[in-house]
Amino acid sequence: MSDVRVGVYICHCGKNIAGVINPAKVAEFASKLPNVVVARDYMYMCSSPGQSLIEEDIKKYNLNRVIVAACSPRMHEPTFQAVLKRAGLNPWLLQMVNIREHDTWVHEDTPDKAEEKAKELVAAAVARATHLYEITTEKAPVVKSALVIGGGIAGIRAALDLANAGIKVYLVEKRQSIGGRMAQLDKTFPTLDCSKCILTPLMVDVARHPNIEIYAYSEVVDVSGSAGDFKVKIKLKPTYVDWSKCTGCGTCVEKCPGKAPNEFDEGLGFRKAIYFEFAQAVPRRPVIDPRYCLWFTKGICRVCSKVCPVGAIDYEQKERYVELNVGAIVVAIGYEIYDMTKMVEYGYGKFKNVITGLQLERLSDADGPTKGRIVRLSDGREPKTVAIVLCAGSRDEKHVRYCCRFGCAAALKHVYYVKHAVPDAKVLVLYTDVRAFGKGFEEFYQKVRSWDDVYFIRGRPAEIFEDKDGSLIFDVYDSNTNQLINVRADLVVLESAVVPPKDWEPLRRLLKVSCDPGGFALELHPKLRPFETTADGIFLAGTIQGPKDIPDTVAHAAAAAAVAIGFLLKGYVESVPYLATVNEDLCSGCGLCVSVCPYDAITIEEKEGRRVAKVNVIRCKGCGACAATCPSGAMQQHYFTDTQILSEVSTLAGGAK
Amino acid sequence: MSEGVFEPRIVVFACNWCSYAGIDLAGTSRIKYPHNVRIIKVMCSGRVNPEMVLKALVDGADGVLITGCHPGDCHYISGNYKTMRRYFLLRKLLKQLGLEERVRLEWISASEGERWARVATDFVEHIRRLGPLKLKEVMSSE
Amino acid sequence: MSLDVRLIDKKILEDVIELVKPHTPQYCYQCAKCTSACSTSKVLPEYKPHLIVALTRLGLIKELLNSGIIWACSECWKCAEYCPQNVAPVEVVIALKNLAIAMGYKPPEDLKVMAKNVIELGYISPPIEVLSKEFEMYSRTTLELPPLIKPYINTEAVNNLRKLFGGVL
Amino acid sequence: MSKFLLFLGCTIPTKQYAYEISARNVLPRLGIELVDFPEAGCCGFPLKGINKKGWVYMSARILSIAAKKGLPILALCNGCDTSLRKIKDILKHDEVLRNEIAELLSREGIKLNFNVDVYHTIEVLHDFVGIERIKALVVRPLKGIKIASYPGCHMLRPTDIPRPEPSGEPKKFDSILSALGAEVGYYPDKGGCCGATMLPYSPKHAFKLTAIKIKNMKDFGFQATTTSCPYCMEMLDSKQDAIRAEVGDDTLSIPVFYITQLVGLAIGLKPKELGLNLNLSPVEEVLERLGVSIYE
Repeated sequence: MSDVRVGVYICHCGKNIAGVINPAKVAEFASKLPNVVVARDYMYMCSSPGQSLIEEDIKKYNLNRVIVAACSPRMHEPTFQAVLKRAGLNPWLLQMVNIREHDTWVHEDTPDKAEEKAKELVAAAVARATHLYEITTEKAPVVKSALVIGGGIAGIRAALDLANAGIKVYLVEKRQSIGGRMAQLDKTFPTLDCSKCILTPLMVDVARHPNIEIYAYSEVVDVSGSAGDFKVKIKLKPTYVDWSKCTGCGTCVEKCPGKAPNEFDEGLGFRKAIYFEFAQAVPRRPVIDPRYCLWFTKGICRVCSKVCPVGAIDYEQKERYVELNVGAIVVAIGYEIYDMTKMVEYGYGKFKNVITGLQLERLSDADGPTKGRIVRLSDGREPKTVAIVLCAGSRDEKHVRYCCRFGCAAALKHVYYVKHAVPDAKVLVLYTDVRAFGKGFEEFYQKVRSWDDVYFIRGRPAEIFEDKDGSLIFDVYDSNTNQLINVRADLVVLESAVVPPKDWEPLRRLLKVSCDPGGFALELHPKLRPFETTADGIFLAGTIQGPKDIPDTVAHAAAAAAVAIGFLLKGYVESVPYLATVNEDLCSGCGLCVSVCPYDAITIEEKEGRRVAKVNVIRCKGCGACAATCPSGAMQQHYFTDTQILSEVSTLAGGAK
Repeated sequence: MSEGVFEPRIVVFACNWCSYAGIDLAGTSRIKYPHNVRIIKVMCSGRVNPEMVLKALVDGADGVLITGCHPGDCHYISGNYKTMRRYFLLRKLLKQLGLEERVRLEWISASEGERWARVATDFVEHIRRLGPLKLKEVMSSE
Repeated sequence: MSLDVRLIDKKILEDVIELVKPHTPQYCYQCAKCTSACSTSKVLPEYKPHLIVALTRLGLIKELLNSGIIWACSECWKCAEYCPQNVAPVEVVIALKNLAIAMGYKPPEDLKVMAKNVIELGYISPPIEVLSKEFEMYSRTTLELPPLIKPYINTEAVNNLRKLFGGVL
Repeated sequence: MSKFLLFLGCTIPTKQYAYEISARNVLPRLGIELVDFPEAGCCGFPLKGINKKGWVYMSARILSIAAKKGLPILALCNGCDTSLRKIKDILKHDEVLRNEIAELLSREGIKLNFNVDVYHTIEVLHDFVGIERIKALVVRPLKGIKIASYPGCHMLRPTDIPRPEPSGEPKKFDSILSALGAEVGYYPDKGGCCGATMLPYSPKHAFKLTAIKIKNMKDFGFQATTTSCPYCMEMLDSKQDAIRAEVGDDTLSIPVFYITQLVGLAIGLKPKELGLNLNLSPVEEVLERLGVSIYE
């Protein structure tokens, strides 16, 4: 192909690449490759002058292929495609070469080999580029509605922002009320304002917003379609109460004789078998828990049905399904605390007076199981010595590797709870590092340090034992005083590690979102695109992207909403360029491609008396399974044709000449 | 090849969504592994056909590694199951040619930068032990 | 006491890493959970596993070896069990003991006797007569237990033992 | 009938005779066939501080000889059990060391082979004999006696290799005691250290550590304690007098038994058959309650 004119650009990426290999040598090598008209190296290819350099070269040398050897295409492919576009070239005539993540960052010990590798990768790209051709993409309209999964503070904030921008929002919450973790908290750090006082008005706003529809006690069970046009199936779990009739008067709850452990209170205290999740629940509608309801377990009672003034109780209710059509999905399903029974050494679950920070929140809450009294669970006595253990399970190779990012500040807040409820209590804060990094946190930390009978001990207990009276005895080495301290505490509070919710894994698979090593959703870029996922049209809000405190969660959720709004209001999505395409002259109509297509995007049709495959470009997502299966080579995938891949294979297998 | 140390040449097919991202993660985390691997991006491991694998071996590669998302994680619903089926068929063919030790299928997720480094190191060492393939020389001399 | 940064000796750390792998003493972030757990520390407060790791990290082990405190480890393995970073201070201590011996430091006398007995008898001690509460002496013979045989009879085997442990005698 | 090589280690055959006597008399009655293994010797555990490689060599040697006999090993001693399993793990993962050890062994005509199963007394009792079987054989239940199980460190740790019991919550020991009819229960630091390994460094400090353990047991109302480790026995039982003297607390007195001795008592064996006359702690307190004379 004599008309192929290739320009090759080797990026230094500062020292990231040039610190290991010599980009000038790679450029020199490239300049001698067939069809290469110009080859250059430059300090930062992605910078404005770097981009201009390419743009000018395209015009000056009449280039029709561009190769950029720099970072991962996952980082800057769109950047350089835009350069081609500006210079009047089709963006798919670009070929990126990853010489940073795949080369200099991992082979700095063998710089010669790294340079050789860079040359080979460039040579393979040049070989491949010869076979690139223009690809045109289609624009498909976007459905102007969004699904928000999870009704905690992240979901609430994202839903409100989306709705205020005029977007129809469906908010799906698995529990019967929105509010999430924040509703369980008594106060919020560092300002110590009442958590519910700032949360419940937002919950009400959500309920009243004309653009928001809440699906409480519901779960996402299926997701199909693609960015801009998702089809989502929601399961409405049976509540055994007809919520359309119910007025939320609460007579049923009052009269119910059933008794069940209270999940909202973290297992402390009890609730009825028919219950509201908490006093300010939104929607304020009760649910029957069939595991504890006497009608479901023993076939007796039916008191709720008898007392309901509007006849809303429906023991026969079955689960229902709703199908929604949305353009974007915001995942805001939050976090769970790490199962503290797994840290056997701290005795949680075995010793009654070892509790989690979240349990202390419930004890401290005026609306909680003890009406705000902080007590020992073993005997209801006021604790006179309380030990708060930081990093319980966090930063631990045997449990959770990462930092929970709110344990330190929560611990400081928990000191306040204890000192407020039991002013003469002695409080020990057992820390490894106090990471008071947020706005106002350091000032808060300073204030707490000054309080009477509060001691900061730099150390971590290893084993907690229970004495006969339920007190907890343990040693902790304090590296501030260089002493082993013998502690006898009435109450131990574990600031537990944070993990993704259990139901995340199945949802993640439905959404085709990748996860990070901790199991949280993987963002598109850790710094620049922390609200987006590898799946187009699916956004992240709050702690499902990684542990966060409330200020960060709200900021993250609002930003996710803003990005989602931008996506939805743009009005169209560009079709995937990597679509399947048929060479009808070669196709024998055998239909193997039809059998492997996961999207039913291929049909066999009659054309001029022959049977040939036909690709539905709207359905095709560009996996290439059909192209891999086609026995005649008639089925190809744009940007990944057999010829393109094989030319790359051949060069890399044979080495650069 | 320098001073008699056999440096295997290995072609890797990596799917865009999981494995390529996982290999990128090894890079951003600066987890080192042998330089011998050359990565080719495909959108899905299900795009890789036997011809590509054989072409790599015939044209000079000493080993081929196909990487994709873990079962159940495929971005395209079931592409990796197709890869798996095709891989088992391919292995039968390779076995007849005495090449089955040279091709491997591995699942690398986007979060498994460390695992990728282990897999790459292990495979390079494995191929190093097997020695050079020299299929290209054999075929051109025949 | 002040520390001159030029005294840092990374060779020591390298030797220790080699002996404790796959544990990684460099990961230690000094939470001192090991010392909170340490059995020895409960009765001998100057024994501090987290400090031993920190000093090893810098290669400043001379004091530790001179004082002989590394031999106080009760080898209960609690430090390794609870260490959040898989450092396993007990393994570091065992490595330091090995280094100390290689550098010519002497272990506690009882341990030397054990080594001698192992080389000569194959056991850390010869079978002894024990005294009961009733002040009667008992031996394997009087208790009708089968006699012990020497497990290391082969000359090469004894040579092996001598080579491995003979240095402390 | 399960068959094991009876691996005694050093401490048991050279001074802790009661463990050997009781094991030899009790286990066969529970359907366990014991094959003598006198060519084993020391596992090397006490000498790892001098030379870790020497320890690996000694344990590897024992494993290799056992592998040739084709029988699993029953290690009575916690230290031996840890040692053999730890060395199996080390040899599996460290190729360089493996080759070195294989070389050392080949000089004395032994082929390195560590493909052999190792079990501890507690596992043999709990997993091979089984709780139901033990229950069925009990003729003299240890009723009304509150016994503190004392597993000892190396029964539980290090956890990067398989241990008979999990570190946090040892259960097998107590379930055996319950099967014998004894009362069991919690006390602080059940998985703690007896201090035996500190002896060469400082007996004084080692005794203090044991004293804490006995105090915990007494405080929580235990009338006796039992272990399966000759080192723990040495500290708790043989040195009990010295410990009382060291800490100056005469109340630190508790009968101490090997678990095999308690099983033997419960299934009707005579104290002599269990070597109970060799225990130095006041075991007669328990025997009296069972109506057994130590002179039987």
